[in-house]
Amino acid sequence: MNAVSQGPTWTVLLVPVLLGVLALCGAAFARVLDARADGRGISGGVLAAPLAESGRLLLQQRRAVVASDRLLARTGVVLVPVAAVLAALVVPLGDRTASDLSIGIVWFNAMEVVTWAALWMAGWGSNSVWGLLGGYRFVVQGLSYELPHMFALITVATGAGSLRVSDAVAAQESLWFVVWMPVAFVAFLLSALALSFSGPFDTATGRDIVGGVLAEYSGVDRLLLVAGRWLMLSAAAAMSVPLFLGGSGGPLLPGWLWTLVKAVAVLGLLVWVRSRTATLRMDRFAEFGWLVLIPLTLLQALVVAVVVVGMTGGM
Amino acid sequence: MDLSGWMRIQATPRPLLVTARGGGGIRVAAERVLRQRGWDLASTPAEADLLVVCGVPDDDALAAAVERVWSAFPAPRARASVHVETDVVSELDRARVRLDDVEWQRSDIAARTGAAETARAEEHTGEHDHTGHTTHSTTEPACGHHRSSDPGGGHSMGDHDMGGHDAHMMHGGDVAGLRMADRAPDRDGLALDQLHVSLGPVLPDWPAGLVVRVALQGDVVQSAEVEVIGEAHPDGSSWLGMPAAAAALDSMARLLSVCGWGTAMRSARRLRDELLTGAVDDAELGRFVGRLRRSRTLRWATDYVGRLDLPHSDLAGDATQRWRRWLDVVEGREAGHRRGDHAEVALERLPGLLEGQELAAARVIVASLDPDLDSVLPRDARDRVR
Amino acid sequence: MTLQTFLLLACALLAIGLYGALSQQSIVMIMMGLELMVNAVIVAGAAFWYYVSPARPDGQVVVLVAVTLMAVEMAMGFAVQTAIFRSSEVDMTDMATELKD
Amino acid sequence: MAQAVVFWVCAIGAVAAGLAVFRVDSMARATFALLASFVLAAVPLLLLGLSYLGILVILMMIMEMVVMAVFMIMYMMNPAGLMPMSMVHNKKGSLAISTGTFVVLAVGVLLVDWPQRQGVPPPDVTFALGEALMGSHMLVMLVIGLGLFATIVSAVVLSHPRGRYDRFGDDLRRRPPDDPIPGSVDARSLTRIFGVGR
Repeated sequence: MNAVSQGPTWTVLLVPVLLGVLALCGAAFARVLDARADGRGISGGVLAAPLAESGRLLLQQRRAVVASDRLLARTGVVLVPVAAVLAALVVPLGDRTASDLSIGIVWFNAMEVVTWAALWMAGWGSNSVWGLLGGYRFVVQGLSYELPHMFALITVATGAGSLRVSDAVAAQESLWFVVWMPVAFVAFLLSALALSFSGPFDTATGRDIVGGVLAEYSGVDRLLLVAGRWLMLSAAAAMSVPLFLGGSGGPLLPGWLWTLVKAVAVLGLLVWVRSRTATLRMDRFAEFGWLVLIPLTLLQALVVAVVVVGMTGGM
Repeated sequence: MDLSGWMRIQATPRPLLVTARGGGGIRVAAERVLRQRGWDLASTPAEADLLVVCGVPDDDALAAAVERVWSAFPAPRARASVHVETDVVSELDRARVRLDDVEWQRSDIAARTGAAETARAEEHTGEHDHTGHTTHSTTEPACGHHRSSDPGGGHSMGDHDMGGHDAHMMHGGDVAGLRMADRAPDRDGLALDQLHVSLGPVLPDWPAGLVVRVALQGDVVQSAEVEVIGEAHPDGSSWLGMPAAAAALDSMARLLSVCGWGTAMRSARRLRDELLTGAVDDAELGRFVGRLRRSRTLRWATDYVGRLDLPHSDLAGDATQRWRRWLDVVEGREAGHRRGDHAEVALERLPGLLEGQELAAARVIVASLDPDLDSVLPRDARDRVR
Repeated sequence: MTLQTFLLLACALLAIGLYGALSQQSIVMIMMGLELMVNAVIVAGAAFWYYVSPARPDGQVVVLVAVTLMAVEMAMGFAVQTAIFRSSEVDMTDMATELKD
Repeated sequence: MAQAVVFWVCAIGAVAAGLAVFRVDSMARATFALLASFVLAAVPLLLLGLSYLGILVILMMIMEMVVMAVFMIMYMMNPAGLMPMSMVHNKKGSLAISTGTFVVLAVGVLLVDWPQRQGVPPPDVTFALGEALMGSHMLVMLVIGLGLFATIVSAVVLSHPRGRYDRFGDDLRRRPPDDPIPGSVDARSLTRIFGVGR
């Protein structure tokens, strides 16, 4: 009943639309939390604020800085949202997926790493000390979260016995991976925040360096970067559903709705965590990542590997 | 009405606040109005469309910095100068109208294009190409030389050297009128390229009037020089009359912003304003303070940062101890004294504290000391403080 | 697409990499040349696997080894550069040869 | 047909990007030109059905190139900027040698009588690779693993100026350690992270 199959080609076009809607929901929820902290009422204006802000940025003039490297800067800016949409291609909605790649999990990983290059190019290309520092910080952060992230993905692949996302969903028919891979799930959620440079992992765009990578970007460029960040966070939240939360499995409701409900719930959780934490300092997080997260996720992978070997009756 | 006009009106403006010394009270009033309207604060001119100057920039350096920031604003843009607290609402309203005034914006763009072109004809520096959007280059400040770091004030740094033989000879030189990085030994025993950046006077969540010139390697501060610009305003600002608890919350809000906790920063500002109007809910205030005290991520950001050995001083200890003391003041457990000598001690110790720190830690140090330069220093202080 | 076209692509990449490795002075640029040459090995390995003996995994293993080699080369290159730089502020090979005295 | 078009576009692109590495004006562009060359050269791998290895090359190369970019910041900190760079020695000789190499190899490629194709790819090539590494080619896997481990250790030793004796003192007892930036993850802060004790 949980079998996921390749959808028709036109479903590829549906991915950016759905991902955009999910991203707008996330951004609107963030606005609601902000408005509550501000002591303002929750009105339609607050919910529509992300759209209104997008409109404002569309009308705003783009600016460029003396001696900036426009080729690299533009490439980086465009790549951020593109990478997010490409990463989301392998996420199944209900029992259909836009592209059921045989190496879907590695694909997601690779597309997420594209953000490294994109953000670095955008930061460097803007020819500003803040952009440079932002790009620099993001790479340091990447080196700290990437290995736990990869180990979390490897754990899922081990449990599923495959790199195909639909196989991971099928393997969770009886028991969701989140139940016996909790460490991998937490590591994945942390890296979801980190790879979309949001929440406690927003050093690359921190207010202490006046927006970092974003500092010099206005108008459409800024819109692409900010939207790209939300799309990436949404893609990661959506990806956690087939990887850990049993895909479309659930009672009563149709499968596609369950996928959406779970994705929205994970996204809501991530946005809420954002509002409850200060930015993690990079040197501390680097040490935490290497000394705590990597050993823990390795241990988790070991446990899962032993269980899988035991279940299949040894070699 | 056309579509772009409709979109323009739906959007809320993004103000960038600039505070002159003595403008603290005005800043608090402006922050209150902006918060109530839901106009989120920008941190860089690229993001903003509204420049709000709180207080009078009665100093050449600050006035020049404000002009530089203003010229870095993309169109459409508007500015408001608030000299008196009671003018906040009317000035903001006026600026908002101007922001939506298509005619005014059009003439502004035309004026800027003209000015930039004459400047370019005179200076004739660098090779910037005009391909595509001609309006782009008009947003650049005409002067090529400044390397201050007004938030996104533009090309804060010079061209890039390619690390070749030729490039080595260029170290420390100027390329296209822009200062290049030079080399100096660093804390890990590598002599790496160094950048000269000045923090302030226009920087979000930064003490009004403070300028810190730093040399950066990577994001490690190698050396720092402190300067205070602008005239002191010993009186005439409601800032002095602010209750200690509200002042402590104000400092806390900046620290939270620097530490990247936007939601808590908003709550701190709201509670500060409610304290000022006497409408604060004590239970909520208590919950808020408790949440900050329990926050591990906040402590992670401030523990061991900027340790000062000053017995019996409010500035003693690391940043965590300092902000915990503010929370004591907020809760009324401690009197709280923003005495004049605090700022002077802080300025004196600042360079030593900043050296060898990462930029993030440096920002936390400044925010945790939060020297109140508005009223404290005598008029000749600029020469005394080094 | 034939084996020959793939191998021609590999040859071109190898030649460019060789030119870079021989002509550049900066250590980082030399490493870029070496990486291009390893890239040629990857393309050739994959082509041989597909067009000569797709049933055996050896070609794939060659590609994997090449990818690993690239990572090792990169890490050691930067480590050595950092060590040299620390002792003498040099990031060019011509200058590094003078270290002998 | 479509495959052939993709192959030729990517092959020519990869070569062009490779040439660009040594011709562009800035280190940043050189780095990302190299990255483009790798990504474009990985696409033919995907065409051959090596999806895992193709994506792996892309993933690894992005990370490597970005790390390379960080080293550029370390050694050359000015951002962006385009300045003509020329740091070559013996340009003519290198050009002659590499052109000669290309001609010789290309002639070889076209003249050699390559063996006939034997067998067909297995249904799951990635699975076959994994099986080979864990079975018949176990030695390769061991060497790769040990090699990477040795690389990590030696790279850190070579590039890091401070050892644990610098941090913890001669008897390794100094707590907290003496770091340029204090506040490392020692036992004390670990307990705090996990909420044991206040």
